[in-house]
Amino acid sequence: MVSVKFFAQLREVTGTEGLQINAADLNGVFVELAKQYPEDVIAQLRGDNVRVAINQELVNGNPALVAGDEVALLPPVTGG
Amino acid sequence: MVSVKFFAQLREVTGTEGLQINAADLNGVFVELAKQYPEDVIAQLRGDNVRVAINQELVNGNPALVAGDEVALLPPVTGG
Amino acid sequence: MDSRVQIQVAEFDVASIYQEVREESAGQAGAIVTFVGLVRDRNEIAGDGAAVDTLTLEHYPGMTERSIAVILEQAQSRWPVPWIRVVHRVGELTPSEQIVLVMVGSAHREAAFAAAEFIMDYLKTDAVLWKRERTGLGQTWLKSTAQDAVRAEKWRQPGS
Amino acid sequence: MDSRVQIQVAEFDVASIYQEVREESAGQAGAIVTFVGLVRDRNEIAGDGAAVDTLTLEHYPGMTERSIAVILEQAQSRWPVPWIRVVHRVGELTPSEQIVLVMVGSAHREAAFAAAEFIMDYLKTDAVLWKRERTGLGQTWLKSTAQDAVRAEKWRQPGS
Repeated sequence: MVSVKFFAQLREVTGTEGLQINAADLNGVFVELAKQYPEDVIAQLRGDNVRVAINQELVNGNPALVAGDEVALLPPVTGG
Repeated sequence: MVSVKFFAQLREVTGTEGLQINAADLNGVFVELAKQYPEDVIAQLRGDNVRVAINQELVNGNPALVAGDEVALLPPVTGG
Repeated sequence: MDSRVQIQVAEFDVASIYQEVREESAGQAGAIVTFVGLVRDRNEIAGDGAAVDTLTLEHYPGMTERSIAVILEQAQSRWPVPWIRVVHRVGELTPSEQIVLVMVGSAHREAAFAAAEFIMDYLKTDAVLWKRERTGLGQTWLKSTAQDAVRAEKWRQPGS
Repeated sequence: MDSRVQIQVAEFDVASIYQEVREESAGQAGAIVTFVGLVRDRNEIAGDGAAVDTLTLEHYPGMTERSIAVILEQAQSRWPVPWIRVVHRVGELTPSEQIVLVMVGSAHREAAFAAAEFIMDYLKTDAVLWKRERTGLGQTWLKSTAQDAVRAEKWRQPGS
């Protein structure tokens, strides 16, 4: 199991701060999410402007996951 | 009579914050001052980097003066 | 080197942070620059000019602090700015409330100003934070603007 | 437009000035930039690296205030910075004491930063003030540096 976290508008469209799923890599996370959310939500989760962090480090591509990893989907940030 | 004011290093070399003298124009002020101070002091008062204000407005050249005018000799400024 | 990042719901007190930096840097700092960002009552970013009811800030505990710490390290590698404080609030804020404080102490003013502005520019584009603005017309998640991106990019040019 | 210049011997309280600007600008200012200049304990300007005992500031009552007011008018004609405070101390100061405060409030951070820096640059070159530094090696009347002149001149270039 890995935990998936949603922030800001992604938290709103999924209606949750996060969930636990079984996935061996990042693509597997999206396969599992596609079983639980409609297409328009998945489109937002996979948006070009969404960055992915694993254990709080930004990643690209399709990294492998191990049990206990934290996968976060980050929509565009702004502070200040 | 006009009043002449000295600031900073000019106050130190003249040993006074100011004095009253009779002068009809700015050149007249320096003529009077030359009677009271040695040449090296006058050289400092007339230094290229000394600006002159009359009634708190910067002036150039040899403006005429009227009784009660305040002539200030301003060495290089810096604040902040 | 001393720099601290704090993310908090609670209001912050500019005076006590200033006092702390002043004491730590006493005799060495010739300049302390403080930036405070506040909630405005008009929405110009979202573009509709509506009155702002609330600004809600969200963060990712741990990652947010680190994303800001990276910005401060970059600032300290560019300028001699030994004293830095950043306090960023999260949660729901209303107009005129304080959002963020950036305080920078340096021997000289040029470095203090440049670093404070650099930090603010990168807080807009790189800090892991989200902002939702609510007005009478609805709510919007804000994005850093094109101008923010230009300003952040400028620091990467030679000579900046 | 609201801008105030104060020349005083007394210490100033950053917190109360900030509170005042914050209240006046509530809901309208998105950014308040504060610069405080402090007496450093090392003399680098005079160049001998000696420990500073005192810094003595002298002014020309009336003309000094006006020379600073002119700088603030220039700043307000260049940037939308409705709220400005300048407090400049005179008299004898010792290391770590506050010399000058410049506070600028604006809707946006770019204007607040630019105006604060502009004002500081011109306080160095144009404000009618004199500074005497006393160290173990003697005393010197300070001048604005060549670098100060370059910085002030930069604001006159197109695009600055």
